[in-house]
Amino acid sequence: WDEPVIMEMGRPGGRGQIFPAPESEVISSVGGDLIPGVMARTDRPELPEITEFEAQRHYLHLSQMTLGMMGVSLFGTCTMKYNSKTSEYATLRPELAEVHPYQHEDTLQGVLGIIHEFDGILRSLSGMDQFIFQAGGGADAAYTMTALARAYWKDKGLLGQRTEMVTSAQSHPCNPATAAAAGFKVVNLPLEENGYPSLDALKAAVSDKTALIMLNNPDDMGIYNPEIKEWVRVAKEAGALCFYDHANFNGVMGKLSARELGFDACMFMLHKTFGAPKAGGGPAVGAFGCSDDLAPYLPTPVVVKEGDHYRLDNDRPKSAGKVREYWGNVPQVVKAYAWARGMGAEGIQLASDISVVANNYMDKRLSEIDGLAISNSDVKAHRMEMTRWSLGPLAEETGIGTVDFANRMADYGIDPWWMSHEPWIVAEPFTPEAGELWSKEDIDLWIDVVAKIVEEARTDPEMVKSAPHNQPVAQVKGDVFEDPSQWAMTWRAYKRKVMGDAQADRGAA
Amino acid sequence: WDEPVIMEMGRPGGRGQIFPAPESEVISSVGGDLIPGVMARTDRPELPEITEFEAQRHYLHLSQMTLGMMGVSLFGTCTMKYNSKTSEYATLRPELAEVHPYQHEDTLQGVLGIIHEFDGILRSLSGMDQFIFQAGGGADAAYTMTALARAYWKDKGLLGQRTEMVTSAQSHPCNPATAAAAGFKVVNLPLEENGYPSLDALKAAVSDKTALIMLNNPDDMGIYNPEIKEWVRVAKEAGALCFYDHANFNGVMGKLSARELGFDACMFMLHKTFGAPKAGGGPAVGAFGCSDDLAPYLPTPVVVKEGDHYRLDNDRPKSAGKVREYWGNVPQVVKAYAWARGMGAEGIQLASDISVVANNYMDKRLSEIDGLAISNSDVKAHRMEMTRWSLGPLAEETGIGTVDFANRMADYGIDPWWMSHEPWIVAEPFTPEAGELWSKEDIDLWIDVVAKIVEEARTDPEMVKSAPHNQPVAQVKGDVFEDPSQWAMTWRAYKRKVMGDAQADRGAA
Amino acid sequence: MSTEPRPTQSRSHPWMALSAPGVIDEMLAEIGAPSVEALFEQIPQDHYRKTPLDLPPALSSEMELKRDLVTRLKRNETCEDNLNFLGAGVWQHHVPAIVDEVVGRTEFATNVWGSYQSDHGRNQTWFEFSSQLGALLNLDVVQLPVYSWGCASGHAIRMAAKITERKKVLVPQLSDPERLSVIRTYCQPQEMESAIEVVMVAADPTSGRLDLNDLKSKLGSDVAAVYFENPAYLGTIETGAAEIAKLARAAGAETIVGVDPISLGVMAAPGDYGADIVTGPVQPLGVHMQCGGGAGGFIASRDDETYVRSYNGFLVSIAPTLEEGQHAFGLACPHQNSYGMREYGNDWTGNSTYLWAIAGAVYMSLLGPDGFAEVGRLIVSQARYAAKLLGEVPGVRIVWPDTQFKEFVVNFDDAGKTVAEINDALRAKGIFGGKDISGEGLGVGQAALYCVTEVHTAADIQRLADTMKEVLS
Amino acid sequence: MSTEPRPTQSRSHPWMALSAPGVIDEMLAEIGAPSVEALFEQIPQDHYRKTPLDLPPALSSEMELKRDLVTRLKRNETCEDNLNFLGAGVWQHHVPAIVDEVVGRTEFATNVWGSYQSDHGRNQTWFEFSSQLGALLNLDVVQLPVYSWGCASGHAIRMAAKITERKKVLVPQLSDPERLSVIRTYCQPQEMESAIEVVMVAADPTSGRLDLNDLKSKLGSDVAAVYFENPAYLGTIETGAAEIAKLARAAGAETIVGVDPISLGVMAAPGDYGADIVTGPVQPLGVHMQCGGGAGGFIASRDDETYVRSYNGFLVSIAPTLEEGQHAFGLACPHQNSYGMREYGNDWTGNSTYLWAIAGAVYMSLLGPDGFAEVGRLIVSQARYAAKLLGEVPGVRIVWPDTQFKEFVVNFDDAGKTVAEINDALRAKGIFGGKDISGEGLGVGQAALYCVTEVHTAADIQRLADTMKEVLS
Repeated sequence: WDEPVIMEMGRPGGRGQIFPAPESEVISSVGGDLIPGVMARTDRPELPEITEFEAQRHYLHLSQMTLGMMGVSLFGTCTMKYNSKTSEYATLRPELAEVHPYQHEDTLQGVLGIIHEFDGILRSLSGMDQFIFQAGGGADAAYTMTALARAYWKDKGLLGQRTEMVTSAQSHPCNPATAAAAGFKVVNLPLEENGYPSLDALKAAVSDKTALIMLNNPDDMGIYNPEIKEWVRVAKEAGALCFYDHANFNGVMGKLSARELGFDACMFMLHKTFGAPKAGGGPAVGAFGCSDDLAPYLPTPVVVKEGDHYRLDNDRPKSAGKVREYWGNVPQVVKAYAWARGMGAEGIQLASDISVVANNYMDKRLSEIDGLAISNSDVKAHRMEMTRWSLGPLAEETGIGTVDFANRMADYGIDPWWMSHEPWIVAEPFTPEAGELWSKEDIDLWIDVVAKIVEEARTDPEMVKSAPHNQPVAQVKGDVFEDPSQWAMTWRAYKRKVMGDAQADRGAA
Repeated sequence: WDEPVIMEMGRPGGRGQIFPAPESEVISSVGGDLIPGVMARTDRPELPEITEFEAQRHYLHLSQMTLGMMGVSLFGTCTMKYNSKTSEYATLRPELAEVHPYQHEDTLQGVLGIIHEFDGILRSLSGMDQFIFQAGGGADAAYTMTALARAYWKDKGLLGQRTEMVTSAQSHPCNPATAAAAGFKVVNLPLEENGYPSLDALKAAVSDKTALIMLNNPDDMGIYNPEIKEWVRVAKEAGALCFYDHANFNGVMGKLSARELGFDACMFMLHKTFGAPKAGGGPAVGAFGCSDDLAPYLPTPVVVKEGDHYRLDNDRPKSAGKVREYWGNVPQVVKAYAWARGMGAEGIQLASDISVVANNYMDKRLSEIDGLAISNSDVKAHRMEMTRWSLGPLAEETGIGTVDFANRMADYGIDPWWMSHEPWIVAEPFTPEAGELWSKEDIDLWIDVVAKIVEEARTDPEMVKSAPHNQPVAQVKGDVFEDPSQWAMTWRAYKRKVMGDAQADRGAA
Repeated sequence: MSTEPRPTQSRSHPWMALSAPGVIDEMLAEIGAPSVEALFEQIPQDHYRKTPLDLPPALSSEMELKRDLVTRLKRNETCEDNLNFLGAGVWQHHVPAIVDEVVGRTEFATNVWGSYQSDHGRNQTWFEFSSQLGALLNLDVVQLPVYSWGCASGHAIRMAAKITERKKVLVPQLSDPERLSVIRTYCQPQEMESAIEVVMVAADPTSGRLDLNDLKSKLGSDVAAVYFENPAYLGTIETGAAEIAKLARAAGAETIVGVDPISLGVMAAPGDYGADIVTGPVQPLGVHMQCGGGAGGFIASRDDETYVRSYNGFLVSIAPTLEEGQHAFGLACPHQNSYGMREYGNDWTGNSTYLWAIAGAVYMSLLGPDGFAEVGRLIVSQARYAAKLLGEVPGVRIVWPDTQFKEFVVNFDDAGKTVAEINDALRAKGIFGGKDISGEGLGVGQAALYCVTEVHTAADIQRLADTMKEVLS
Repeated sequence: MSTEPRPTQSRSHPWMALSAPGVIDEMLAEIGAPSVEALFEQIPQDHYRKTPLDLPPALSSEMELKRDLVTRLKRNETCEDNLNFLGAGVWQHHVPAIVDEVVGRTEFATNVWGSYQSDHGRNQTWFEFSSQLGALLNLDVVQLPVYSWGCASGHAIRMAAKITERKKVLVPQLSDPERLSVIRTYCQPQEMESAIEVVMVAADPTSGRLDLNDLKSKLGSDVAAVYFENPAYLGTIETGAAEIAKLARAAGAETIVGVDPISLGVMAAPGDYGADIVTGPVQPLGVHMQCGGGAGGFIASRDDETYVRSYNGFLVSIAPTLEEGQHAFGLACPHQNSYGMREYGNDWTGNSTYLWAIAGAVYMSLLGPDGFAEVGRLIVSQARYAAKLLGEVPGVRIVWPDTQFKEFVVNFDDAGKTVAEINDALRAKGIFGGKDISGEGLGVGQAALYCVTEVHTAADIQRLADTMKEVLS
C-alpha cells in the first residue's frame, strides 16, 4: 500500500463518527453555549474528515505494513511469548472492559479474585509475601522499588543518610535511571572479564550510605553471577535493601526463588515472561513483590482476601505513595494469570528448560558463522536464555555493522534483532533470545538469514548498507532526528517546517 | 510471505489444541473403548501437527495475502457496502453466538424481536406482507419461490399442469437454475435491442402452463424494463405467480415497491444490499417476502408477534417445507437490521441516489477511454447502479481481453472486476458497479487503473497477458482444472497424483 | 475554515463518502446531468412507489445503534449462562479463540466476494479446508460447503439420481424432521416429473440402527441411493455401515453417508467403509451456534470423474503457475455449475457458507490427529456418563443406552410429566433440557434428545442429574 | 504413522513448539550437551530453590482455561448492565468499533516490541496520533504516551524543573488525590536533595477555580511551574487559564496544563492560552475503562528545542528516506532518554502505553473536527441537565452548578445520609453513583463527584434523578 498520512485524507464535511444532538428536553432545559466564552473553542481543529470505512481501511493497511508477530523475532531481553487470544478475548468482554476501578468492591469480586490468585502464583515463584500490579512496566516496577526504599528509610529516619543505589554497569538502564529519578546517587560497578562485577567491588561500594542495590541475574549476556547469594549477604550486612530485577526470569523459572537467595523484593514483567502482549510498548505490567517487612510501604491499593471476600486495602499509613493511578493494567494481569494457569507448574518449568536449550542451539549455530563473536569469549559455560553477540570481526572485514544488519533483516520478513542497551561494552552488539515460543524451523530460518546477510556483507556490502529494499519504505535519513529545524513530531510541525505553511505557526516555539 | 500448505507443516506430536481427559469419575463409571470396534477409527488422520501459534501465524499470513476489502472493488452485481463492525461485534457476543435455535422462545425474545422489526422494515420497502430469512442466499430465496410455487399450485390441484417458469435471458442464473432444480421447465425470453425482452414475447410465452415468472429489474446492464407493470399484469392474467428478484435493489431503494408494481413475492440480498458481509461467499441471507395470499405456503418457522411476545409460528399446514434447517443466518439478519437502522429511511434513499450518481460518473469517465464500449449503445438513457461494458474494441486491436484485465488489476491493489454471468451476450464483458460506498477518489483510482491497463495493452501486451506480477503467486495454469488426472481438490489427491505417493490411494476413485 | 460545526441536518453519513456536502453536485456537473432525478429517467413516473416509507427512526450515531443492538440482544438467554443440552444439528462445541480471530479478520469477513487473482490467501485456506476434511473422511474430493447439512444431503441425493439415472432414495425412518424436510424439498413433490421418491427404511427398535432386512426389501434396481447418518439423528452409531454400503453397491445404488466430522478422531472414516458420497455439518468445526446461523454442510466423494462432474458448487484445486515449482489454487470444473450454464448446470449454486470453510480449516489445523482423538473420546465419555446418571433417575429411561456418540434419547413415559413440563422446570433452574422429540412420530414416547459434548464437565452432568431428580420428585 | 493417539502425559504444549516429543533431545545432540541440566551449569547447586512450586493445577486445555476466566469475570458487575456515574480519571466514553478492531489486530496487539525497520505502519500510526492530538491542542510536539495522566504530569513538572533549574511547583488545592499522590512520588520526598516542593494554591470557593490572589502570592522566582487542569478534577472549567499562564510566564515559571482531550472540540486549545507543556489522559480517546487498565497520559509542548531536549520518552518524527519524495518515521532525539544514557538520561522510560496511541489515532481520525464538536456539546449538555435534575431533588445541592464540563460535585449534607449509604441504595437499583469524595479533604462536605458523558441519554439521567428522589425520601 502507498498509504498517505491521515492528515492528507478526506474532504470537507466527511464524517467517520456521529453523535446525536442532545435530546430536546435537554436543550430546552439547559440551553446552548454552555462553555464560558473565554474558554470556548473558536477555531476548527485541523483533523481529517473521512468516513468510517476510510479510517478502517487506512489503519488496516498500516497494520498490514507492520510485521507485528508475523515474522520470527528472536529479540533479546523481550522474551517473545505466545499471547493467547483466549485471554485476549476474555479481557475484551464487557465484564472487564466496561468496569470502573472505583466501583464498589462487591461488584468487582471476579477481577479481585483473579488478581489475588495470581498474587499467590507469583508468591510461590518468588518466595515474596505480597505483590502489587500498579507499575505500568518493568521500569515502573524498578521505580516502585526506589519509592519503597525512600519510604522505608524515611520511616527509619535515615533517608537523609541512605542516599546511594548500587548496581552493575550491565544492569538494565531502568535501574540506575529510576533510582536517579527518585533522587538516589547511582554507583555503577564495572564488569570483570567473567562478565559480572567482582565481589570486592561490591564490598567497596556498599556502606551505611547505601539505600539499596538493584540487580538482574542472569544479565543480558546470558551470564549468571554465581556469587549472587554472597552479594545479597554483603549488601544486607551493610543494611541495604536488595532488589532483584527479574526481567530475565525466563531461563530460571521454577529454579530460583528470589527470597531464598536473600532478596527483599523483586519484579516480574507480565508482558514478557508471563505471556501478556508487549503490544509495541505497553500497556504492560511490572509486578512488584516484596517481603512482609517491606509490605507496609507498598503503594495502595493492595488486593487482599478476607474470608471469601476480596477487597482493596487502602489503609497503609506508611505507604510510599502511588507510582501510577488505580491498581494497574488489569487486563494484562488477567492475561498473565491465564498464562500461568495454562502452563501450570510443570509447563512453566519446561518453558525455562526449553528457552535455555533453544538459546544454546542458537549459540551453537551462530558460532559456526565466520565473522561473529560471542561476548566474554572466555566464559565457556553455557549461557542462559539469551546471549550477547558481536559483529565486530565482520564489521572490521566488511564495514557492515549491526545497524546495517537490522535494516536488512526486515527484508526477509524477520524482525530485526535487538542490539544492546550498552553498545560501549561489546562492539557491534546484538542480543538474540530464543525463548520457548519458536520452533526449531523458526530458529533455523532466523540463523539462515543472519548467515545470508553475512555473505551479502562480503559480496555486496553496498546493498546491505542501503537496506531495506523490500519494505514499505526505504532507509530513513536520520539526520533530521537531531536537527531542530527539521524534526517534526506532528503534521503541524511538518507543514510549517517542510511544506512551508505560513499559517501553521501557532503552537510552535 | 512464502507460505507452505498447512499439510506440509508441523512435527510429530505437535499440538495446537488440547482437550482434557474425561474426569476420573467419568472414566470409572463408563470405562474406555466406547466406540463399537467395527466403527472405531484405527488409522491416524493425516492432519498437520502444529502449535496454536503456528496455526495463528499461518492463517494471519494467508489473510494478509487476501485483498479482502482492502482495495477498491467496483464489483458488479455484488453491491459493495460498508460492513459496520458495530453490528459485527454485536453478533459475536454470547447473547447471539451462544444461542441455540431450539431454545424456548421465552429465552429468545431479543433476537426474535430484531427479526420481527426487520421484517417490518422490509415490508415497508417492498409492500409485501411477510418475510422469512431461512434462505442462505439470493439463489436460495429464488429456490424458496419455486418451492412456494409448487406448494401453491399443489394446493390448487394444478401442479401437474403449471409446469413452466418464464424469465428473461438476462435474469440472474439462479432464477432459471433453481426453477429447473425445483422441477419446472424454464422458458427464457431473448433480449431485444433495447436490452430487455419484448412484451409480445412474454405474451407468447405465458399460458395456463405457466407456474410463475421470475425477473430482475433493473438488470445487470443497468437497464430498467419500463414495461414491467404491464408484464406483471399479463403474467397474472395468465394466472402465473410473479416473483421480483430484487438483487439489484440498490439503485431503486425507496423508489419502487414490488407490491405496488404488482408482484406477489420478492427477495432481497441482505449480504449485498443491506450491509451484511458477503464474506467471500456467505453465510448470506436471501430475505424472502410475499403477499398474504402466498404466506400460508411459506417454509416454517415464521416469526410473529403476539402482544408483547414474539414467537416462532410452525403451524403452517400448507407450508412448502423447508429450504434449509432452522430460521436462517440469524447474525446476518441482525447486521442487516443494524444497517437499516443506521441508515434510516432518509439514508437508504440517499444511498440509492448516490449509487446511481456514482455509476453515471463512472460511466462518463469510462466512456472517455478509447477501446471500451458500453453495452446496448443505442440505449442513451442513464443506467442504474451498474452498467455492462465491453472490452471488445480493445481486444480486437490488441488481443487483450477481459480476463487479462482481471489478472492485471490485482497488481494495482484493485479487486479485479466482475465480468458477466452471460459472456455470450456482450463480447469481453465487464460489469462495474459503483454503489454508495466508494469515494470519488476511489472511483477515480479504479478508472485510472483501467486506463493504465488499456495503455499497457497497447504498449506491452505480453506483460498484461502474463499478469499478475505483483501478487503472492503468478498466473495460474488453468489446464489442470478440467483434467481428471491432474485436478486435486485435496492434498491427499495432490500427493497421489502429482507427488506420486503410492500410499495415498485410499479414498481415490 | 468555518468556526462552527455544521448543522446536524446536513451532515454526511459515516458509511457514504459521497454524502459529504457538495460532492454529488460536483459529480453531476462532470456527468453533465441537471439533477439526481434526471439520472432515473428510465423509470416511468407511474412506477414510483406511492406509499411513503414507514421505517423506525434512524439510529444515526454508532453509539445509539450499539445501544439498541446490545439492549435487544441482552433479552436473549444464552447457553453460556445456562447449562445447555440441546443439539440436534446445532451443537455446543468449543470454538478456539484463533478460529474467531482468523474468521473475524476483515480480509476474510469482508464485504467482497473476492476474485481468485486477488485472494490467493483465501483460496489456499479453502483448499486447506478441503484437504484436512478429506484427511478426516479418507476421501479425495471435498466441495466448498453449501448452506447446511440438509442441503448437502439434498444435493448429494440429486447427484446420485443423476449418476444412476434412478429416481428413488432410501432414508432412515428415524431421521431428523428438520433435515428430512429439506431433503424432501430437494427431491421435489411427486407431482413433478423429475421428482425423486423418498422411501423410509425402518429402524431396529432394540438399537435404533437401520433394519437391514427392511433395507434389503426396498433396495431394488430403481434405487438411486441409500442415505444414512453415522452417528444418526438420535445419536446412535451405525455399526452396520459397511454392510449397508455393500448392499447398496450390489443394487447399483450409491451410498450416501452423513457424518459428524467431530466424531472422526474416534469413529471410522466413511471413505473406509464404502461411502460413495459423504455429507455432514461444518458447524462442529469451529463455528458458533449463532441461533442456527452457524449451519453449513459439506459434500465429499471419491475422486472419480463421474462424481466430480456432478457437483453443484465450487471445487478448489491446487494448480501450478507460470512460475516453475510454485502452486496456486483455482476452481476445477468451473463451467458445470449454474453460474456457467444456468438451468443446464448441475443443480444450482449461489452465495453459500464459505466463511465457515475458513473456520473449519483453522479448527482442524489446531486439533490435528491427536486433538480429534481426544475430543472424540471426551465427548463419547461425557455423553455416556450423562446417559448413565440420567438413567438412574427414577422415571427416566435411556432408550438406547450404550450405542450413542454425543446424543441420546431420554424417555420420560414413567415420569408422569411431559417433556415440555420437565423442560420448563429445568429452565427455571438454568438448564436447557434436551430437544422435545415426543411429537416427531419416531415412536419413542415422551422423549427428549439430549446432547452432551466436550464442554460439559462431570460436575455439569451431575448438576443435570440432580436437578432432574428434583424436578421429577 | 502410529495408529493410536499418544498418551496424555507426554503430549506437547500448544504454546511451545519444542515441547513436541523428541525435539529437545535432537537439539541437545546438536549442541553436544548430555542433558538439559548440563546447560544450567552456571547456577551453583545451592542457589536452586528448595521450596517446591505450589501453583494451582494447570488448565491445560483452552476450553478449561476459557471457562475459568469467563466464570471468574462474570462475578464482576459492569457499567454496561448498570447505569454508571463514576469518572474521576477513568471515564465511560463510547469506543467506536473500528478502534477495537484496529487495536485488536495481532499486528498491533502483538507480542513484540517491533523495531522501526519492520514496523513502518505502526510508526506511521504513532505519528498520526501525535499529529492529530497536536491539532486538538494546537501544539507542535506530542510525545508517545506514558503510563498515566499523573505520570505525565510528574514528568512534565520534572521537565519544568530541569528547564528552569527551580525546585517548586504550584498545584491546585482541589486536586485529584490519586493523581496528586503520583505527582508527589515524582517530585520526591523533601528529604531528597533533588526534591521538588509541591505547594498548594487555594480555590475560589464560589467557583472552584484557582484563587488568583493566592497564586500570585506564591508565584516567586523559585517556582519552576504552575500546574492546573482544565477542566479540573471537580469538573470546573478554568476560565482564568490565560491569566494564570501570563502570571507564570511573568514569574519565569512554566505553565503546565492538564486537559481532557475529549473537551477540545468545544473548549479552547491550551496552545492558544499560553500553556508551555500540556498533559492529559489518553483513555477518553477510544480506550475502554478496563478497571483502570485503560490509563495512559500524554505530554505535549511547543516546538522549542529546550522542551524537546527535555522529554523523557519517545518522540516520533517524520523524516525523508533514501527514496526521493518518500517519507518514513523514526525517533527524534533518541539518545537523550534513559535507554541511551542510563542515569544521565532525562528521567527514565520503559514499556509504556503505546497501544493506546494507536487507539487514539483511530479515534481522532473517526471523529474529525465535527465529531469532537458534537461529542463535546453533547457531554456538556447532558452533564448540565443531570446537574439540574439532581439539584431539584430535595436534600441535594450542586456545588458549582454552572461551571462544569462533564463532572460536577453533588453535596448531600442536607440529605441526612452519607454518600456511602446513598451509593449503596443506588447500587441496589442498578446505578453506580458518583465517586465519594467526602473524605478527600476538599472542604465539600458529604459529596460525590458525578460524571456524565455522551453515553448518558436524557432518560438515563431522569432515571438517576427519580431513583435519587426515591433513595432520599
